[in-house]
Amino acid sequence: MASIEQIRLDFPVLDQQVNGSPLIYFDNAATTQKPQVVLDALNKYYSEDNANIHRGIHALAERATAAFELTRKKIQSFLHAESSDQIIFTSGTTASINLVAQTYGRANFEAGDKILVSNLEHHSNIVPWQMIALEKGAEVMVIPVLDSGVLDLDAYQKLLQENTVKLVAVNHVSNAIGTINPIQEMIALAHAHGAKILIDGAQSVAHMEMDVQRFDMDFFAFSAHKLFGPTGVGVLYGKRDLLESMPPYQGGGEMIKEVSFSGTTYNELPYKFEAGTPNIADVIAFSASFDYLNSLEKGWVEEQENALLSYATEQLSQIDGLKIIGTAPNKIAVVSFLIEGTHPQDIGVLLDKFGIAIRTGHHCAQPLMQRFDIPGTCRASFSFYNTKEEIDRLVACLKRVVTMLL
Amino acid sequence: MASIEQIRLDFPVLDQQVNGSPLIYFDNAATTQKPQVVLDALNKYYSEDNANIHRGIHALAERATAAFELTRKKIQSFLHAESSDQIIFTSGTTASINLVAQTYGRANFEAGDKILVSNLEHHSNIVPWQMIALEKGAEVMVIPVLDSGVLDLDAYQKLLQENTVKLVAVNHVSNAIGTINPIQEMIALAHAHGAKILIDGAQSVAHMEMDVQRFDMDFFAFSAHKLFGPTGVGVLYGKRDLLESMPPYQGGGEMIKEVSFSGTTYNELPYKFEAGTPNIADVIAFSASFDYLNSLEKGWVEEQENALLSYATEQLSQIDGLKIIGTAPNKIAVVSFLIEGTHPQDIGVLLDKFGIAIRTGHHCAQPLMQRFDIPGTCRASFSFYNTKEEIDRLVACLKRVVTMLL
Amino acid sequence: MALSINDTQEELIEEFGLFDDWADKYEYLIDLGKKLPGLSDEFKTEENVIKGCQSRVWLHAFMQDGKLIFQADSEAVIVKGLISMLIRVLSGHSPADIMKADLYFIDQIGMSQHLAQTRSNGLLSMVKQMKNYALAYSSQA
Amino acid sequence: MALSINDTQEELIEEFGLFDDWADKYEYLIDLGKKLPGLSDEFKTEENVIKGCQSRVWLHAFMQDGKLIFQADSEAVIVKGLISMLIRVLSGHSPADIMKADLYFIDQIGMSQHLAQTRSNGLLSMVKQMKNYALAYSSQA
Ligand SMILES: Cc1ncc(COP(=O)(O)O)c(C=O)c1O
Ligand SMILES: Cc1ncc(COP(=O)(O)O)c(C=O)c1O
Repeated sequence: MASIEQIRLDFPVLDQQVNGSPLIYFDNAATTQKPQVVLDALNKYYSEDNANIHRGIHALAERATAAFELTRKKIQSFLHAESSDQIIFTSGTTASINLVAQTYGRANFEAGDKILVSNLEHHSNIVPWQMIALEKGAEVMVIPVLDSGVLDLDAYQKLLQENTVKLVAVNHVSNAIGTINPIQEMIALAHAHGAKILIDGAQSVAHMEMDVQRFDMDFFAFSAHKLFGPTGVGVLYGKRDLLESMPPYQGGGEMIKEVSFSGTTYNELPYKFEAGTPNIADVIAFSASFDYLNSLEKGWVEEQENALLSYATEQLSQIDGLKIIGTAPNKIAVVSFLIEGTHPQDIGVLLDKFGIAIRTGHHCAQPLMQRFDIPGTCRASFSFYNTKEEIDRLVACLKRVVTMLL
Repeated sequence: MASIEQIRLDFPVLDQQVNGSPLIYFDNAATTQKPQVVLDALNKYYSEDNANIHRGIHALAERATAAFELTRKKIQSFLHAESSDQIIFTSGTTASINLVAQTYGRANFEAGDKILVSNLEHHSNIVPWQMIALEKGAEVMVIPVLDSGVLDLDAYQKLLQENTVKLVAVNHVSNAIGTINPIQEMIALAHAHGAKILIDGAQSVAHMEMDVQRFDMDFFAFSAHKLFGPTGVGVLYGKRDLLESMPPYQGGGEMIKEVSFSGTTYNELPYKFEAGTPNIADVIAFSASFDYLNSLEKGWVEEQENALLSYATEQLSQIDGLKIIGTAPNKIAVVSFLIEGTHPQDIGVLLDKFGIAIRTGHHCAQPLMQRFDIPGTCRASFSFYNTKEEIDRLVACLKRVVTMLL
Repeated sequence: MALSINDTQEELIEEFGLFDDWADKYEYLIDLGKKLPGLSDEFKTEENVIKGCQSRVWLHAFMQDGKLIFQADSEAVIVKGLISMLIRVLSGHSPADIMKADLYFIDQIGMSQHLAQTRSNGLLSMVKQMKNYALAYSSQA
Repeated sequence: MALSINDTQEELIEEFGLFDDWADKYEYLIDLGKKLPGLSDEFKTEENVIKGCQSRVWLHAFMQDGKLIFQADSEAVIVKGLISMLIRVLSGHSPADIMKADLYFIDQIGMSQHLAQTRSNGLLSMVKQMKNYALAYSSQA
């Protein structure tokens, strides 16, 4: 197995100076960095194969089509999905969730129906439901979160009890504070009460194994850019009967079988939901992300990240006045914190001066900030290419920053 | 000014053999090839600046945000738009049109309203209107096309006469047969009868200058991949009052001002319509397409393409039994044709054997094929990097192919 | 007695082995296409259409004396040529034999590109549909 | 009589010229932020909030003897420091002078990154809002 130094060389962006110091990239929850093989795949596609896909019979179109469909197969096996035609390409997690809200939701929600989201959600898994609920007279209800950042499962069960919940929308992992939600249990509970469930996997895919069948997921959404792939690509997995029963989302080329002014019929899965020229190059390059991940030793990513999480938690806790927001026993390698007497933005601006990239603010999870009555947090989010030495430097710089600010 | 040989070197994909012959790429209407500078920009972004944008305060996030917003400004000046916040990034022309249908259409169409599309449209500018019309009880009516492939403007005027048309959706240029529609006149007519108008510019942007203000456009849509840019990026321009009055499309991060469970408020233009992490890398790389185009001599692209169109039309017409579909006086460099006694697919398969990439089929314009009662066409579509020598070879190979088939 | 499925495949491989260049091969294929009797209009129905083709392709199947007979047609002659080979190889055999047939000849005569999932000529769908018929009729055989 | 807008800018440039490294500069800035009196709660209203900031920033303006007076506050101290400089430079001048002021000092003291459109600290919005007030009051002046 390659050393961490070698692995870091696979990510060209990491090798640079920021404000005179070596870059420390701790903003992986916002977007992950890309291994060289993904860049190479992009470059190869555009300089050798670039063509529009699916309806062409010339050599370039065939190569591009084959490569595009290969990514679909790789995602199928990454998710352990039944079949590759249940893998729908979108432009991102947000688009995937909106697709479900606007097709499944529009066809199935009625006045008085309830949609459950959790207090831990990213805006992308709240606002689409608010919009369709408003239109349909349905109601968005909230699964509360405990002080530790863990979801309140008792309250969840109570909310389900009346059997008026049509759909539960919950993230697998909270982007703001790192909590890993007990989705297997939550899915079973939703199903037991006749509700469908959508899992927002944006933050889990880069950190843990996924098995949509074993978990019995109805819908699963994620973004390539958070899984070491290009920006502009998202995925929606759905159960076949659900996807088949849903009306199409966007209209256009590719998603049709027959168009005429007297009536139009729609294509089969997955094309029914893929209107227009897809993001061909990035889907193809995304394939290399899976190859890269598969080249790493099995289990190593989780091990490395867990080590980073424990170390960071331990070290950061030693800073005076530092409070970690989100202390769930099951977390991915994300530490959200506040330091007494300082504002997150000031911390972020000054750490940047030391070459350290963290994220500050509400992390697109304002309801969670409201819940904890805080203006935002400082969030350091790790990936397997980060090191303990980087965490040491974060801690040292934080101490310096705090003395500057206080 | 660079020679055509030098210009071809800017497009790495062109320099390859297909089935033992040099590639001749005549499928530019499906997607254009990318100059090296676009590839370089992509590579630079991912290996130096990759970060999520707009809410970050660290150096990478700032560089990425600045580069992303720079592309918006370049598009503003390319379109001669009033302001860069009227430039909305989408995933493609199809997505841009669906956005308008699902927001403007959903808010404004009522039972009995009429939506006009032309018989020349791509499915992406038909199906979204059929879908919203069906939902709203509105009616999609068709501007007929004359035998030459020119729109019937008398019929258009008659359709507008009753002042029940809410919106006209028409392409600037037909992808299937190359007709340039008289959009300036059509826009004025639409406005005179109280209708809004959306121009689908997917096929015009690579070939002619655009001025949304001079043409008084309400909406204009196009795709980067047809303008020498990356796949996965589209643009929607809209008049400010229209965009401001429209409800948001997708819900999620970025498009909100404030989210809470008691109510959510939306962001300003353009962000209101840009939910979720955008296609950052490709938007940034798209900037290089404009730099590339600006580096070419003004007027040269049109001149070169017009020369290719005349030459191809003249040479192809000399093939026995070849009939050109679409003989409008104003055309871009696209020649759609049929050869008596042969099926387009057979022509396409055999030309590919000679290394020539054309497109065959219905070109996502089935209603137009139905209008001409043909199963599809062979379409050779040119760009400025194509040459007369390539057309000579097309003609020679076509003759050979016809003898094989007949 | 008729040749076995594999005998016919060998025959085709031998026939195509005579051609050095692609043009000769395709001319032969086109010739096969032209000679395929095709289907009368009554069988060119919606149900008989094979999906995923740029040209329309129809496949008709029926049982005769325990053997499955295929007839087909297409608007495009190269597709017809390809179909004609499939019919020559598979038609007139028992459903069981058709179900288990491994159509290696396509690859060996250098036509595997036409079998690619990405080709919009529907050859792959055609093979699948033939096997589906075999499966459906196998209980009756 | 008060210093002109440009005199104050020169003063700030001189003050910042004393620091060699960024840390000293920021410590000075933070100090300025801490010293800014801020706003009482009655002025921390929705209307006074400046958009586009990660931290909340409020700006209050009023006329006194033909001069426009600015008062402001922020949750973040660096932003407060930046604002304090803007106030020192602009507050107490006539709307006309404020409208035509060219704030070159920000660049010269090495803080131009904070003025970037992309920064979500709202300094750019703050400057715009100050100029908007000046425009609005210029008729009254
Ligand atoms: C005229 C026209 N409109 C719309 C589209 C759809 O563009 P996209 O597939 O990039 O969304 C195309 C592309 O083929 C087109 O030619
Ligand atoms: C939990 C979660 N859900 C959804 C999203 C939205 O993903 P995207 O912006 O890629 O659409 C994010 C990204 O920040 C996220 O962390």
